[in-house]
Amino acid sequence: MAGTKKLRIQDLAKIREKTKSLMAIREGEGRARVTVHMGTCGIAAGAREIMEALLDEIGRAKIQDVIVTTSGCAGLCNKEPMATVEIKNQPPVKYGDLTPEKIKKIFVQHILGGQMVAELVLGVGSETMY
Amino acid sequence: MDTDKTKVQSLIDKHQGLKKNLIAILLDIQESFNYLPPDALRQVAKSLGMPLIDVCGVATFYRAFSLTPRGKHICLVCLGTACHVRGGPKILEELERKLDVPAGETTKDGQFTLETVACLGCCAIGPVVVIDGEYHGHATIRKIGPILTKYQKPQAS
Amino acid sequence: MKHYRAHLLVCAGTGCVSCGSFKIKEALEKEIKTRGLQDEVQVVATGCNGFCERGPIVLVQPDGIFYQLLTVGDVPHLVEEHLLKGRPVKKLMYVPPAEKQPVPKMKDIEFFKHQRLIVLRNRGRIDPEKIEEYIAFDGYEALGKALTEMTPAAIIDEILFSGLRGRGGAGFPTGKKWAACAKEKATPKYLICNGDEGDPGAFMDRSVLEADPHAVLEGMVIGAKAIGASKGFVYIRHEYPLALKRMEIAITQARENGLLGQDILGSGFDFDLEIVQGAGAFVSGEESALIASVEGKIAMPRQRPPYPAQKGLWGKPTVINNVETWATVPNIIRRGADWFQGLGTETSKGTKIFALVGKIANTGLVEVPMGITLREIVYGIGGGIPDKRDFKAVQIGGPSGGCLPAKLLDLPVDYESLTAAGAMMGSGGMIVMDDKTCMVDIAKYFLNFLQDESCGKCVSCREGTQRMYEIVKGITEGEGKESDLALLEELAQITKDASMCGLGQTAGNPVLTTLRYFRHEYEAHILDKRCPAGVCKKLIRYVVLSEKCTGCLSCKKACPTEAIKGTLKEIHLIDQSKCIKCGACKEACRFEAIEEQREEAIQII
Amino acid sequence: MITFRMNGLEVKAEEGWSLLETAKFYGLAIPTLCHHEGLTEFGGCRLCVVEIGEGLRSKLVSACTYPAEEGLVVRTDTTRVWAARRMMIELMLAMAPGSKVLQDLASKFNVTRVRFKLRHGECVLCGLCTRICAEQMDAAAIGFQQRGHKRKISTPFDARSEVCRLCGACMYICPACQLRCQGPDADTAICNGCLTMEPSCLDHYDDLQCWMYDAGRCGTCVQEKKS
Repeated sequence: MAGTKKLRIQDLAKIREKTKSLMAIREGEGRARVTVHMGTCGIAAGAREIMEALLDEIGRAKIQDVIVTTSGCAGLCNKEPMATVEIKNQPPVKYGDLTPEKIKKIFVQHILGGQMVAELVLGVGSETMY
Repeated sequence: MDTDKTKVQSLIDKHQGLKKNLIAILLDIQESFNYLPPDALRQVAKSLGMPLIDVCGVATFYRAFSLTPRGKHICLVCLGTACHVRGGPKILEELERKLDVPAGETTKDGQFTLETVACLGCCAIGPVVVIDGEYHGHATIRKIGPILTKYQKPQAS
Repeated sequence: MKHYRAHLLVCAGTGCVSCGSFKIKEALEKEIKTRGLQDEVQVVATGCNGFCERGPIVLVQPDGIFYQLLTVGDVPHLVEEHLLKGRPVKKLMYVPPAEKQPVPKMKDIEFFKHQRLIVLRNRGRIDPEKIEEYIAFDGYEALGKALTEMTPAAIIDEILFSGLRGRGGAGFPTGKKWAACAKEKATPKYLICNGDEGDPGAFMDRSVLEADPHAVLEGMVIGAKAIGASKGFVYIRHEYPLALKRMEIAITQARENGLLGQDILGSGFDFDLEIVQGAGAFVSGEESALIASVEGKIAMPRQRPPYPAQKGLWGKPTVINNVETWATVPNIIRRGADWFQGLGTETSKGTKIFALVGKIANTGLVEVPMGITLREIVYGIGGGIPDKRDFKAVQIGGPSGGCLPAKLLDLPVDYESLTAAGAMMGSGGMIVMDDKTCMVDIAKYFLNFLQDESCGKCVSCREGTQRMYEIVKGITEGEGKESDLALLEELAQITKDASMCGLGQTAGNPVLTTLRYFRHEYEAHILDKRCPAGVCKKLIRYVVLSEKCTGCLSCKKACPTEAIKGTLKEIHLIDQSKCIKCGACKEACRFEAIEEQREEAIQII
Repeated sequence: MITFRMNGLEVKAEEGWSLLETAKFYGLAIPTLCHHEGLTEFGGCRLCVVEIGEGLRSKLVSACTYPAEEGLVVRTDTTRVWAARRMMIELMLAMAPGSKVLQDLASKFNVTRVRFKLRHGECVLCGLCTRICAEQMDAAAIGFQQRGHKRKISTPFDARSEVCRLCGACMYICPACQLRCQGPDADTAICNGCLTMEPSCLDHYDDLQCWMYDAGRCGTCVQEKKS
């Protein structure tokens, strides 16, 4: 909430900047999309912690045009928890055996930096959810 | 019946006793008393310094106002065009039969006032019956009986 | 505000609310909490999505999955499957008529695909009760531009050049109206937003006020700057409690943020808004009547000239525009008149919102570019007529609009062509009718509406509508004479000619267009005493079709007058002397064994 | 001064004059019913409609409420105007067949039949009584109630008014109360009984002197003799 302060023209732009990225998700578009696999197996393996760590990281970085979604079991239950990272106009990349630390690394290096974290990759260009 | 004069006065004061707020004042009185008691209209005319006949003119012109006490439950039947083509008139007839009053009137036991409205803007679920603000969409003749019983029961016990 | 991985946008327009969308929202919030997802998923109540037929609606972003016809019972499954396991729930998705496969994404649904959202750009996307969400989607950018970079004359020029015409019905160029008011010397000047949407079957103003109140508000402040007004009024009918509430919240927030009141955005410009509640009178939508109503008087129209732009509210120059018009203004200022010019047809620019209702598969609100054909709206977006019935007519422009037949389906929708066809743009209500709709009955319906809603001042309008109703009612009851049609035509024409205000001047339209395109139906009622659509009670009777009747007793139980005879497993019979033609039996019959028969059949028996 | 054209004639009107006032000043007859000098204009009876503008954009407006405007083109007696006036008379007669004022208007405008069911309501809602009560008698005891087809003139709550002084001004001014006309037959709406049955010029000349060769076509001074 902008509070009860009288706005000036430059304040409008600030509010817009601040909220726009938070709202980008409602347009269904962003620079990257992370799918955390949340089948029963995934959750059992700790997918919830991965999700929390990821959202935490996104919040801290204040980079908010990253879309986080979930999907069901990907069929590779022994590699859970897993996540798929899709950067705009690039094939999706699947990561497995994640931990909160690993997802943080992926966030910084792949999502923000654009370099995939090769040692954690399970596969590239696999099927997408849609 | 005596009307609560202080209550009426407070509603007039809420709108600064200005003539231009007559409709707003009457809407508030209607809301508080469920109708416009003659004494309240007299008081409004006096406070706003305008002829009683003009106040009555406004009170009878607009559909939101009623000069007679209304029932415990207000039953609104939408007769907008969309509801009309989907069979709204048949629903109204059924309600008139079930409640035994013509549209615009209140049942003898004072339980229901049956009113029609030109459009509620929720044409997608027409025909629509609204009782005490609760919407009953896709109304059919057969649904009317059960809907009414829902409102009749608590009073009976 | 914080970052969530998913937003559940619950439609909270009146249509969905009346289907229980707030209960859905509560259930969602509860379920999300039980599942511990409250920090990951946000539930937002938005304005009307327009697809009211399918309410309650929930849109899941960023996936763009569109869920419809939800019940509270669906919620746990939805949360578990979609939000927890990431598997969109197929059975809650929209399945187009005549198809089997659901369409998961909103943007792929035919209803949404062909629309062009400008006025409704924020519908189903922002929480209308949060000003910062409006600002996030470029809200108040136009206001900033208008207050700091543009002169009043430049604003008026921009609107004039854009070609924007009043969306309330008559289609008067908005820029001209503003210019006329701006050049008046008297002060103070006033602005009014006309939100007295009285047309039965039209609810676009309600939807705009509910979904994006700040857009209306922003448009008004820009207009105020253009004409030099210091005070404005938003007139909203009391039948729209949700719109009233959202507007009130918007005004409070705007005031708190210095977007209303003194020294707006530090530009030195002062302007404030007040809400006025309507009390239920169709005629108060007419601008001079609206002014009377804002002044607290009977909504009785008066002679124009002087026009409100010269002498309006309390005798001062006043600009009145409709909700949709005001909401269009910020878009034009923000994106420029050239951009707006590029949309629509030669004489009708931009987009228009239509309420698509009646016998149509996809009931709802649609915003489309001017010039689109009726066929594209009815069949493309609307999905055609349900139950495999035939299209008969579409009634456009409210009670005083007209009914257009199937042969005009390829008519482009703009101000001029509609008027030429005998209808009018009006506020944009489109009521679709199938072959089970009787056009004489429709004319009767509108006349009944008009005779009640006429203010009663002009003899032509008050008596004209009453007498037309009387004659048409006689026709539907089998008492019509051949001479009635000529008299109706004469009376309708003179009612239009001789009345003072817009209501009377268009009151003859329902009669004139039905006579023009559906004269044969009138003739069937008058000459053959028969209602071809099987609607007019006095001209039909209900009969049991013996080959279809299974003797299940349902109709017998449903009949309120005990007019149906028969025992279990025997063909039932309707005693015509007791039948009151309420139609309960037909509704109760599961075998389509009860039918309305036209009078001609009765005579044969 | 405002200059405009009325029936082809260039006329000048004072600022603030209505079309009716201007017409009167120039001696052009426009029929009225709800108009009364000394009372505010109402514009409800629509008898005084005149046609303004030309071609497709021409329209009918009530002369009593429409202000004189620079450059306006006004025609007071066109086919369209007459059709409207006749219909107004027919509609009002069906409401109050007993009014002599209306019966006379019917005669004058050659309205010879009423095609609507008679109501015998005896009030045409012209509002003269409410205006004289409020504006001249300063009482405001009666007024319009309801709207549309339910509209009526009444006192508050339909009871005896507390401010009415029984001055009778309302009855004095009423076009239906004051002069009654029974007509030759109770079931006929129009009696056409009180006509001046001959062209008025015959009082002075043996021969018809009207420059319109077909006497009575214009309808302003004569009607065909009935019997």
